[in-house]
Parts: sequence; structure tokens; C-alpha cells
Amino acid sequence: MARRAALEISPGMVVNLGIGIPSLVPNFLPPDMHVMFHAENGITGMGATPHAGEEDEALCNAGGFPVTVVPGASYCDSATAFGMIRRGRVDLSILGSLQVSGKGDLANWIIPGKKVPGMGGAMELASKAKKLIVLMSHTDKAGNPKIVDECTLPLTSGRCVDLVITDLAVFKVSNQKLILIEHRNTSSVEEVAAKTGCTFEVQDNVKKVAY
Amino acid sequence: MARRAALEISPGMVVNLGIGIPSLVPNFLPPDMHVMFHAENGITGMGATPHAGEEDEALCNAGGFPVTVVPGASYCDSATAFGMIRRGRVDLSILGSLQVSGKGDLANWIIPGKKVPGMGGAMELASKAKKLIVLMSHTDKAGNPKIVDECTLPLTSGRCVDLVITDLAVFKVSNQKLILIEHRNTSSVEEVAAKTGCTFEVQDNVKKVAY
Amino acid sequence: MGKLANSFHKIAALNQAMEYFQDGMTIMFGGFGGVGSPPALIGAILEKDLKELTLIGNDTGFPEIGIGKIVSRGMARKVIVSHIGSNPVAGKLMNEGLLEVEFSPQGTLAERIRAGGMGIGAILVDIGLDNEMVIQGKQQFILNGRDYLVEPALTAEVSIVYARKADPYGNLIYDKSARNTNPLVAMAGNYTIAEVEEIVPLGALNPEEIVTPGVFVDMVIPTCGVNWKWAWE
Amino acid sequence: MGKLANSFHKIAALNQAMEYFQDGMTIMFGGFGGVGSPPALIGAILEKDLKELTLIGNDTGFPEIGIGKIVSRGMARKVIVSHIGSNPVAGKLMNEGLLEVEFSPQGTLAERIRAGGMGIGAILVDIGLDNEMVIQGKQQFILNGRDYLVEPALTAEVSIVYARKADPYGNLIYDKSARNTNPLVAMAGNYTIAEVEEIVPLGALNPEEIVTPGVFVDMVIPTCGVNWKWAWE
Repeated sequence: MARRAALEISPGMVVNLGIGIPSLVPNFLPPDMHVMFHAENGITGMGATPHAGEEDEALCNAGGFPVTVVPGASYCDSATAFGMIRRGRVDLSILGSLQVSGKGDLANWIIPGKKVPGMGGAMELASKAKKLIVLMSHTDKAGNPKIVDECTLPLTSGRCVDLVITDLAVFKVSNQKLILIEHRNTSSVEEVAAKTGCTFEVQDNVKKVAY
Repeated sequence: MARRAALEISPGMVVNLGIGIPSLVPNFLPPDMHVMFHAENGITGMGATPHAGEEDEALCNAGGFPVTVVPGASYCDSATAFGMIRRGRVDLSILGSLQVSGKGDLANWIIPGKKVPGMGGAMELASKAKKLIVLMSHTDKAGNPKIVDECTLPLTSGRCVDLVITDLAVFKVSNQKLILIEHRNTSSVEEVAAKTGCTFEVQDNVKKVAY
Repeated sequence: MGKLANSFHKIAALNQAMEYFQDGMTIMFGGFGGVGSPPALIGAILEKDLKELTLIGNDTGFPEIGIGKIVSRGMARKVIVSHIGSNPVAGKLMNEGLLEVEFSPQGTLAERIRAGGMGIGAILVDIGLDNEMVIQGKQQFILNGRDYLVEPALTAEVSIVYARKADPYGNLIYDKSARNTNPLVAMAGNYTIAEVEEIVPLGALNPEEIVTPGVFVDMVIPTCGVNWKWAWE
Repeated sequence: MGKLANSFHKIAALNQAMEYFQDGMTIMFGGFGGVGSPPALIGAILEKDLKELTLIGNDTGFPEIGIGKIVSRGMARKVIVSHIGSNPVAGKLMNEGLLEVEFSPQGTLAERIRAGGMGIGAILVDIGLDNEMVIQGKQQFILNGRDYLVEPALTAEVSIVYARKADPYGNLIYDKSARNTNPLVAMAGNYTIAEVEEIVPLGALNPEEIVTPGVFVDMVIPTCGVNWKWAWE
């Protein structure tokens, strides 16, 4: 999934990555691509994870884990870091999610009665990044679809998802319509349909891909 | 007047000076007094005027004239410079004025129909500096009082003046009442009253001073 | 003290700083996931065993990292934060009704703190308008036909921040991403205490590189260094 | 170009910058009394003889200094500034009805520009509530029993700023008090052009000292240096 998401990144972009699988995306980028990775705590230009023993406790990403910086990086306060997001200067945000609706609604911040961790910076990223990609497993641990007609979990932000990448398929959301554009070569449109909680269009030249 | 105003400055203060006579106040301070002079364009810690030929076009006060900085000085953007004012971190503002009312109203920004230069930073300074001192001539060029019952010119800010220092006298404003606390030894309470456009109390131990 | 003359009377010891803390007060803290939070001040607050605090900052850290140590011991009555996800003890206290949590979207929270520091009453943002938890208790305002939330400024009786260097005027510079919310929190305190790794003489900091002007800082104390183990260690 | 490889395609020449300017547009400019305003960009706008501009910035400079050169030649239909006191030609044009002037208190104006840059809709301030000219056309809002003015954010189609150094990503540092409004204006432009004294290789600027992250900067052009005589000269 991270490999597939990396294909959406172009040179010069400012990219914010959520915790978990999204944080693996840089591993699949060519070197010298001149992409600036942005962190909510105030880093523009994050680089690779430092080698063990070379961590700097004062240089961590928004998840609190050690990072490095690339040439051209800068530090700012958190207000400015979010100003970049709200002003539309972050080109791409790649987040995990609990549910996504066929209209592009995102629900990734609480499970009522179970887990109420707070929204962190997800609302700003979801509603203000120029493009929002969701990376998530196609179904939950119990096998229930995570792509649904209407989110049953509280929304982080409505009508904000542009692309959904799962372990089975890739959908784009266009004018609040879900369109299957790729599926795994080990799967089929029928399997994807069976494991998806809402209807979707199938693009004419839907691709079978290995990733 | 500038010499008298300098007496109001204590060590450690953050002080903003308006253009004109107020800008002369630092000349009457003892050295090493550890006062930080603040400028709206983003300087904290302005020092003396540079010697001719040593001016730096990138180091000017809010009036656009070359300055120097003292050890401990810093630069910030104008928004932060005004944040210091609005947050009440500027201890003292010394401004010139066109009129002051006996209640402490300040009118120093426009003469309707004649001069409408804009308020610049005067409104923030007048209403938010912890203490506001006005330095001005006691009367205008035509001999009319500049301290009046009600300002006839549009207000910059109401009920904001704490101390008025003129070429004749010093008044404090306390609970919207004007109180004469000093006058020049070459003048008298009667002369001050004759040249003032409103009534005022005379402090018991009113001082005669030479300045 | 030679060059380090305490000419602005801002350099002090930890015990002097502690005179500013009391039960029931509002404290704002710098830091992001514990990174950039002041360890000595947090340790001293723990030791003083304060009660009924209101804490304002990015998050509740981890149970034994940063402000989390205070929250985990039940010393806070209320927190205003963007998340408590990394501190399960905070979640437990919340669910038991022992801790009131006001969630604010992270960027909104940062701006509310800055607004407090800048003497601004509130900001209008369009973040979270479709979210019940965010709009709860907030007023809305229509400007040029668009809906906004009125997000009130935040200030605190005391702000505590962590910085790399200070001079005797309290000018501060930070260390990489440990800067995070510290410059904002430093401005928002009615009284601001900076815990710093190094105190340098007046004039030793380049005026261009100073991030927090000393105008906003009332007291500077030396740090003992970070005394907790990071999650990644 | 060796180390100065234009890897983000932001370094350009003045004539390329001029493609972004046209009649009737809104331009925001950095500078304070002309100090810190970009001379080459102002010169090129003059040469292009643009009409009906709306200009937003701290002040209208002096008649032959900074943005004043553009205002004095009648190229602006409207200015949003805190004062025109140092530019009598602006005052004359205003009195003749040839120039619309929206006055904003200086600190409010700076925050409105910053709010634009930060994607905030407006700020609530209590400055100028008793002043007819300030409250004119503004909405008011009562928060916690206190009156505030709703001061809308300002943005511009193009922002022009002046900086001491840039790297190929457009990271900027400024020169002393020539910083003034530039970092705010740099963030508020839909397209931001920085005129700089020196372009240094990527990595040559210390990440700690960068004032404006290149994220906000779309184009970097080299300056010809200040080409006007200062009032104090």
C-alpha cells in the first residue's frame, strides 16, 4: 500500500504523512526527488529515520519518533506548521482511517464508548490538504467493510477523501462518487465488491496491479 | 520635557517612544539602566542614533530613521511587536498629541478636513501600554489650550492618558480627574490655569521644577 | 557572576519559580508528545503535589513523559489539549469522570494559544464545523457568507516552557523540533517561566536568531535535563 | 549552476516574475516606511505601468521610496494601510477622490495579513472600538461579555517581499528591522515572490534561523539593490 501511495507523489510536493503505514511511504521514493515532508510539530523537510544510537530527542516527528532532516529543512512553531496546512500549502496528506464513505467522508478519530483519543491534527489535514489519500486495510479485523455507504463512526471531516488505497484495491472519489481504478492482480472486481460496504463505479480500463 | 519624561522610566522597563520629542527621552537616561526600547516594526532593544556615515538602511526605527541596538536586542515581525503591546508587555508609551482631555482622552491622529494621515500604531499603544505619557506643548501655535474639557478632534483612544507633560506643567490623570502635580518654576498655578482648557485639581504639595 | 550579571533580575532558582504555583491554577505548558516540555518544572510541580490544576497544551504526553506525569497522578481537574491518545491513564481518568477534557483541533489550539499571547480575543476558523465535539459550546459567525467557529484565545496564570538557550533578558532560542508549541506558550502566560539548557551572557545571542523575545519571559531557570525515558528508547 | 541547482524550480529572473502581474489585481507588499520593500519588483511594476491596483501593506512609503513610487504615480485604485503620513502625494490623491484608502490600526493590519497567511478567517480585537473610522463597515461580536471588532483576514493574488538570503527552496532570512511585515506578507500571497540580496545553496541556511519556510514562497529573484534615496540621507 505504501508503495502504491508513493506513486502519487511528484517532485516539489509538500507532503504530510500520518502515523503507521503512511509513515513508510518515503521508503518507496527515488532519492533526490525533492519532496518536502512536513510535520505538525514544526518540521519542513524530514528525512530518513536515524540509525540506532544516533537519535536526537529534540528532533522527532509529530508521533514522537526520531527523524532526521534534509538540506533545505526548517523548523517553525506548531501554529505556523498548521498555517501551512490551512493555507493550502500542503499538497498531499496520507492518513490511515477507521472508515471511509463512498462520498469521501473520513472517520478516523474516535470509536464512541471505546476510544476517544482526540482529533490531534487530523481535521486540519483532512479538510485543508490539497489532496487526501487514505491508506487502510480493506476490512476490519472482523472482516467488516471499512468502505461504507455512510460512516457509522463520527466524522473527522466530510467530503475530503480523494483516493483510497487498500490491500485489495484503489478507488478515487470524484464528485462524491466512488470509482474503482485498480485492484490487486490476485483479486477481482467481484471480490472487491463483496468486501466493500457500498456500490462503486468501475473505471473502463481498471488496472490489475501487483503491489 | 524629554528630561522630565525620562524620570518616569525605571530599570527593566519596556518602553515605546513616539516620533518627535519623545524620541529624545533616551538622551536623559543614565547609562546601563537596562531599559528596552521597543519599535513597532519589530525591534526590542534600540540603542543610540548611529554616527553619521554609520547608518544601516536595514536598521531603522518605526519612523524610518537609523538606530542601533543594545546587547540583548532582538528582531521580530511587526505582528509580534504589536502582540507585545496588546498583551500588556509594554510598560510605558510616550507619545505626542494634538489634544488631551481632562478625563485622559487622547486625540493625536487626524485633523478632519486638513490632515488624515492614518492612525499607524497609535491606537494600540494608547489603549494597551501599561502607562501612557503624553509629551506636548501646553498650547497650540495660535495659543489655544491643548488640554481641554472634551477633545474637539477625533479620539485616538479614550480614557488612556496617565500623565501629561508640557512645557509649563505636569498633570496626572487619576480616575478621569486631571491633577496638577508640578509646574515650571518660571510659571505659576494661575498661568497654567489660564492656558488650560479645563479645570483641574492642584495637588497639595505641588512642585515647582526647573526643566 | 561577571558577564552573566543578572541585570534584569530574571535568572532564578527552581525553588523561586515554585512560589508562583498553587492549587486550582491554570498552567500552560510547552511541548509536543513530551518533546520540549520542561522536566525540572514538571518534577517540582509533582513534588509540590498540587491539586485541581487546569492544564493547557498540545497533548497529555505519555504516562511517564512530560506533562503526562502530572496528569497521570490525578493532579489536573481539566485539560485543554488536541489529543490524549498517547496517555491511556488520561483516557481512563476521563472515562471515570475524574478528568475533564476539552479537545481542540491541534492547529486551532496552537492559534488559540498564540491569540492569547498576542492580546487577541478570538480567531475565526472553519475547522471542525461539521464536528459535534468541536462545535460544542462554541459560537458561530458568518463572514462574507461563510461559516466560522469563534475560537476563544487561551491564556494562563503561569506558562512553563523549555528552551535551548536564554540570555539574562530571557531571550530564547529552541532546539530543533523541541521548539513546537513553546514560542506560543511563552507568549500566552501572564507569568512565563523558561527552563533552559544554557544561560549565556547578554549579547551572546544573535538578535536575528532569537525566537522568543525576552519581553514575554519573566523568569529563567537552569534545567536538570530530561529525566524520563522516551517511548522510542 | 552546480550547488545552486534550481531543484525546486523557484529561482527565476525578474521578467519571469512580471508575468504574474496585471491591471486590477491585488498586490501585498512587505516593508515599513519603505525599509524592507523589494526595489526591483517595484521598479518593474512601475515600468509595466499597471492600472487599478489594490495594494495592501503597512504604509504608502514616501513619494519616491518603496511602494510610494507606485502610489504616487496613480497606479493604485485602493490601498489598505495603517497610515499615509509619510507620503503627501497619497494624501493628495485621497482628497481628490482618486485613491480609496482603508485605514487599519497597524497591529490589527499586521494580524489581518498574518491571518490570511495562516488560513484563518478573521480575528477579534478590541482596538479602535471607539473610533468611527475603524469600526466603519466592520461587524462587532460580544465574547464573554466583552465587545470586539471582527477584523477579516487579508490575502492577495501576489505578495512581494524583500529578504537578505534565500535558498533554492525559497527559505528566507531577513536583515534586521527590514524583516518587519515581510514574513507576514510572504505567507498571505496566493503566489509569493521574494526578491533577495543573496541566493545560497540548499542546506546553507541553518534550519533554526530560517524565518519564512520556503513552503510559502513560490518564486525567488535576485535584487538589484535599493535604488532610492532614504529620507534620512
